[in-house]
Amino acid sequence: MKLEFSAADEAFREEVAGWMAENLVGEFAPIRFRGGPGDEHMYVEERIAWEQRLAAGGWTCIGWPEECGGRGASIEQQVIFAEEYARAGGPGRMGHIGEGLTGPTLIAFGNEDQQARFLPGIRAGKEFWCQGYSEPSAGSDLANVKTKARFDEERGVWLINGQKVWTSLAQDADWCFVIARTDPDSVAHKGLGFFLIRMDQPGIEVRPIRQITGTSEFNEVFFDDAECGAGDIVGAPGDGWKVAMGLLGFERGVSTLGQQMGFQNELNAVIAAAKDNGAAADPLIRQRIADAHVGLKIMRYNSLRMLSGGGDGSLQPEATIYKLYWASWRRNLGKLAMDVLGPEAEMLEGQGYELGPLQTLFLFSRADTIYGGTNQIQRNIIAERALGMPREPKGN
Amino acid sequence: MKLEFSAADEAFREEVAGWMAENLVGEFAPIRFRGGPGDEHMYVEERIAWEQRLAAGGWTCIGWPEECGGRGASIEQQVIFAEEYARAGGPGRMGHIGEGLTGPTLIAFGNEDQQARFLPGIRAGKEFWCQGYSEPSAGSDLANVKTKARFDEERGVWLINGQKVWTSLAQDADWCFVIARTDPDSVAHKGLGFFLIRMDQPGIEVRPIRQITGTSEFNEVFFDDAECGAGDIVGAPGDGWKVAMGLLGFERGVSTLGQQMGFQNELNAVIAAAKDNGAAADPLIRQRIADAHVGLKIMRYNSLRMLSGGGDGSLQPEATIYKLYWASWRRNLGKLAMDVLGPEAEMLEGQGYELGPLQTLFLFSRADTIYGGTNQIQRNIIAERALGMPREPKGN
Amino acid sequence: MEFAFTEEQIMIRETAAAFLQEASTSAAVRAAMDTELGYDPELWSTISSDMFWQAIHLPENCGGMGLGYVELVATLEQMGRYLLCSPFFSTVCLAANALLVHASDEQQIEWLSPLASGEKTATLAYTSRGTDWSAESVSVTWTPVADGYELNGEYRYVIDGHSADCLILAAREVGSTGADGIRLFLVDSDTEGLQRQRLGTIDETRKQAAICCDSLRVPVSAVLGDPATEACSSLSTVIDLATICVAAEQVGCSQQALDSTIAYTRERVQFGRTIASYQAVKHKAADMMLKVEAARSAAYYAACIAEEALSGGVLGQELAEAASVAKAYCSDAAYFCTGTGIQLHGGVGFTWEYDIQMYFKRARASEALFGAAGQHRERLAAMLLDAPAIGGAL
Amino acid sequence: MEFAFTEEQIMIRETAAAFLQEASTSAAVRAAMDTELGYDPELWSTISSDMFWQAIHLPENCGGMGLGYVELVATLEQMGRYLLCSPFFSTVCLAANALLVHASDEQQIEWLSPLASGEKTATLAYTSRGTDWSAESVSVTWTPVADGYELNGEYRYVIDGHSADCLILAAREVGSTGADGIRLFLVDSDTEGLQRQRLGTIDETRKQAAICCDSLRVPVSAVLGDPATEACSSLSTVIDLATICVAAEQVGCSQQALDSTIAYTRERVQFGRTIASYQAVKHKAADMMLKVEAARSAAYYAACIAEEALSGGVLGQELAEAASVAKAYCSDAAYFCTGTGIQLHGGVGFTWEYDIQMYFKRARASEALFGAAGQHRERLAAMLLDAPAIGGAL
Repeated sequence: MKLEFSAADEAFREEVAGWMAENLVGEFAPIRFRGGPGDEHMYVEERIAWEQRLAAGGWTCIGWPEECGGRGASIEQQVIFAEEYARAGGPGRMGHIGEGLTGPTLIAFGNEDQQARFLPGIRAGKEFWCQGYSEPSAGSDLANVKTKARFDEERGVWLINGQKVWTSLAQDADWCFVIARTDPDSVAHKGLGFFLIRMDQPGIEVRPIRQITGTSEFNEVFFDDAECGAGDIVGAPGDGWKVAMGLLGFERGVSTLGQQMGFQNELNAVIAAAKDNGAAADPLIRQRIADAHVGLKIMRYNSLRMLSGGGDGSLQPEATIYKLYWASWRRNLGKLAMDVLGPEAEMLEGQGYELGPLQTLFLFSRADTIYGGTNQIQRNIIAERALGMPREPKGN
Repeated sequence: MKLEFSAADEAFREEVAGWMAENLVGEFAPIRFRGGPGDEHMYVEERIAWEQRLAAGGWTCIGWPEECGGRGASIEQQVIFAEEYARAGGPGRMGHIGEGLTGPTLIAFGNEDQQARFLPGIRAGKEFWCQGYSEPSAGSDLANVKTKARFDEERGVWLINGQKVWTSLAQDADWCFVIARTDPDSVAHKGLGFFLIRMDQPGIEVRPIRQITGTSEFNEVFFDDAECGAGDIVGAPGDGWKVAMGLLGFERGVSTLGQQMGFQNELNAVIAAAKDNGAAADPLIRQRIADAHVGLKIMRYNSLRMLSGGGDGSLQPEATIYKLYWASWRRNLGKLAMDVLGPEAEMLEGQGYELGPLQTLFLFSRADTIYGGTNQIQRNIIAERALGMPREPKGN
Repeated sequence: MEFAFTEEQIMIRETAAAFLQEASTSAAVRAAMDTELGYDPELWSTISSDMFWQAIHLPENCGGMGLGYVELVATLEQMGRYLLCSPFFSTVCLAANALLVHASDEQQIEWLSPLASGEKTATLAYTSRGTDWSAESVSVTWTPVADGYELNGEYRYVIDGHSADCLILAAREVGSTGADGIRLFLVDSDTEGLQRQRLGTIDETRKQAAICCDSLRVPVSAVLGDPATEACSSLSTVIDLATICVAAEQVGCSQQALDSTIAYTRERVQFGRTIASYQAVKHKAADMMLKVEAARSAAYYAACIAEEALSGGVLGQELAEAASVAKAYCSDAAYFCTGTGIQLHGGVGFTWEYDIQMYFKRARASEALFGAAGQHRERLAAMLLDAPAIGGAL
Repeated sequence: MEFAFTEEQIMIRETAAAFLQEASTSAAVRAAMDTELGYDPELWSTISSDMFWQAIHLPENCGGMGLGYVELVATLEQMGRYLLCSPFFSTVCLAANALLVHASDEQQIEWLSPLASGEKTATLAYTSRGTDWSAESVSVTWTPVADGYELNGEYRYVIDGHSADCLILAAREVGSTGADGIRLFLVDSDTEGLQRQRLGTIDETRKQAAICCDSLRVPVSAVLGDPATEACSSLSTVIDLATICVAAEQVGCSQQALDSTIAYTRERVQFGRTIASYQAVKHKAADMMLKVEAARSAAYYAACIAEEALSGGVLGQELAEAASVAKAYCSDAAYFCTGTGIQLHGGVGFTWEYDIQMYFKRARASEALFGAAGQHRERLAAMLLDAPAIGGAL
């Protein structure tokens, strides 16, 4: 065990920090610390411009292999980049789905043509992606996909029909990857395909979902004979589940440390508020702030263990706790933020339903324990996969 | 709604309090506040003598009808008696199973002969009872009884074979009521009988179970061709489940207010300890003591609602919360007691494994959330019976 | 001893429930909360003219029905359950209670009557910025001037303060501290020297305002009760009475969160089963029900005590304790039940479209009103630990 | 950066686990805890002669193996997992650490060697009755006398204080307060003027004692380090180092509670299914695992920091923080896991016969050692809120 990074890694850290300090200024100053969870709908144009600034600096897709346009950065370097990016207040990445999900999926499962057509746009910060996984009746039960894909021999394209939901950034995305049923008689995770679909076409309608926060970053996406080119299916028809599960695997630990730096920014804001209004003298608040600090420190140690684990990048059983852990932690932080603010927690600044950052944290954190697998589903996963307890019986 | 008791009831309260003050002295002084949960094995002889003193004063079985030897006391009077009994530090009742369970069962389901033979001994504080419900494989799954009863035509008696567990006071009881399978081919709640069995016979062996507290109030009871007279089955063979369920119904709300007075005594002891050692100045302890106070007050209000509910004595859906509520409350109180005591909480006085009252409270309260239906079973009951949610599927 | 509703009380509760289910639908609530006023004046009229709720616990000589606090609380529980947007709480539970507790008989007749009839709305202003909700926190000051008083200072968190027709203002003599020097003044809200501003709030179903008194002149006749009598203790009673009303609303809010969640989980199918069939969901629901029922017991008990306090009964001494017990428990219960409600709704739980988020926000907002749960526990701790014990008085 | 065990560390942990599974069985623990001594001297000998655990992190010039704190913590985790009854914690984690941190080189060679070889046991006494576990809480006093010092006062909660061969006594100059005047003294436990009494404890797997110094005379040579050097800061370091060891034991205790509970629930059938198949049980088990893994991360991280602190590394500055983070979390985790373990065992969970109750008692006892979780959180809060922020240092 050693906790220090190497001298080379520390130099890399300085490089990242220096670049961020030089670039996240001027026109980009307003987007510092913006565009994160609960705030993803904000400053879209500026964040697109920022994405291209990143690309110009060589800071997009750094974990991709060099032959795909990346830097082939080590895990340590990816961690360092994520940390310094968040520490500097780097805005929520418009390209994170392309960089973190589409790209790795295509690199692993796509053909050369797909890699050649899609990777450069992602790398350049010019093409943005959204994901079409969940459906109204396929939430926790992800395999219960009802969206259908039918190959139209005449026109030589796939026609997609159905509805996806909880699609963030759908209004601003150029492309969407979609799981759809290629075999209409199939059930569960069989007979699915993984499709790459252009958003700007008549067969697609995006309807924003207004959230508890009053804002909309999630959307419903309706497919009504939406077209998908014959060459834009990843893998074969029927391989969709395999590709999709591989993709979920890419949501590995590296980004978690950047995420945690965002959490640290939030905790710092709570601490600042407590010092400011005197709540820092309240013994009960002090306990809870310390508890949040303990929880976040340990979240980091957990991630370091996860990242240092299996050299093949496979997830250790203990990695199953991560989602439940952070989602519960952040939900508690949201409540703590409100209790620190006291009666002022209720008050909105300005006209309209405009929440402050801590208020957004409070309300949006109630979604954290739901999306990406509810706390209940996470506990099932821990019990069944990590502890080997009997699986939950399915109904008929 | 009215919270006051009538003038007559208040006079009754004074009568009870006066009698307790006059009688729970002298030889009985050492048993004040003793013999409660976690302490039931203590001072058995003295508590038997006390039972007979109560009987002489007409204070046993006050809720029984007058024709059965009781006072036919109203719900209010029973509540008042329970409260004043506990407030005065009345010891754990040796006769509580006979008075609260056997008696009402025989009055409801027994024949005249059984009533004539068994009620007077209970009323007089001379015959004591224990209960044989749970078995090693019939804990939460109470109907999974394996103990068998076979009628021996020759000798004209039932022969009982099997094992009961968690039987409190079995060493000191004269009689035990037992559920046993009269139809060896039956399963679940069918084919059971309800038997009244004399403890002092060769076919019965009592083995104390040493508990987390180091003491033993629960026992295993082994039946090896134990005899039960032909006239000592309540109801017909096969009626056992009906009788048993009726009996559980007798564990109604009246005794809860006395139980709560015992809890108040415990909370008072915790408060006294906190004042004594300075923990009362600790803001975190103050919150928890206040929370315990809130919880106990509301427990009382809940019981008052329960008792004021259906005039027919039937349980309202909201009564299903009672066990989960009090058991969880007392478990929390036990932990609070230890935290109030600080490092001294760990220290035993004297030689041997002799726990102080708050230490006993702490350890024994871990059993509260298990016996009589675990918290998990209680939540099933609330969800299924009160909220009408789907039943838990059984295995095969 | 009978800790259960009478048949008349059951009827009042059921009538309220039936009326509000029709009148305070999700659409009606959303429409009302979007207005600057914050409620539908027509519905407010109907409530007074058809339901007589404003009059429930007010004396008959002031146009009231002379019923008890239990009837009031039973009605408030239903208002909380259906998120009724109305100035009922401010008018009846704050202003009318202040008049009941501290005004002279003549003032009561003059000032309570238009409240009882629904003709006027009113509220009580006493808090300023900060976390202290006690009577002693009053910071707006009065100084004697010719023919009356001059008030200066700023109130905050004043419920319906932007819309109320009349304001009862708590102020303290300049230079006084603690419980000393506090008086209550009744003024029309259009009096010169008053500036009122609605404050945006996360929970839009109940509006709050800031009120600034800038050399506000009020006549001697505006003082509630005898101008020489200290009002701190009365104000404290009024706060406790209002606190119990909030607790009752929280019970209704918790109950509805439970009911709507159960209904949703019975419909929602995942992995081929309704999610209501999963033990994880059932056990959360069971915990919700436990809290709902316990909260209800606490609120009803406190209502009985409030009734005693208003009628001079001996149990009225328990008012502060009963109010804090109820508020501490019901606040936590409502937050738990509405938050768990969102969780068990899954994805739709955090959409604007579903109502559970409105209940969650209401729970969070009402938690802060009149002191958070922790503050009420500390108040109880002071009673239990710093003074001769009340522990034995179970 | 590599936050994972090396292969050698894994081997040390596995060897410890395998040894203890055989040597520290339930029967062995029960036999040892029933003795006045509190451990099996034969097993203690085996540990030193065959396993060399006492020597793990001690310097090679004192007969140690010169390994790191991570290796020590990995071993302690297994001791906690198997409830090993032994004077290891007192001898190595308290006394040897005190010598490492504050004794002169010569003293280390003289006094550490018999500890490293297992020839002698030792402990540290510094606490008196009360809840304060900080270095500044020292209340036993020293006064200079001819050729040395006289100590007076009473220690309490001294781990293995009744059986240790040597005692390191923390005392303060008569009249001093706070961090001033504290010195550490090493004495043989049979020195005149010492009275030692074992205290009965709920957790019988680790013994505690009271030690009374009644005009205890010690020579100048008994003072650790330079007699003129204040020892408060060193004592504080020793306490933090020991605190991390307790946290490591708590991880093992939690892990075993989880493992034995899972095993039981897989066997126990109710309503025709193993209780492991019920979601209520599964979700509790999942919560236990979450806490076990998080606790483990906290303890391992703190071990790395301890290693830095002992070797003078820059991250050693984090010692106090890392110790408090680990103890706050691991205490709560162990209490939760063992308590939930009892619950999921059902009826047998509260019998003396099953081991889960011993783990529960151990968790409760170790929670109090070196400060309860709330005290460590308050200590962290002071760092976060009362001083320049450490928050940014994630």
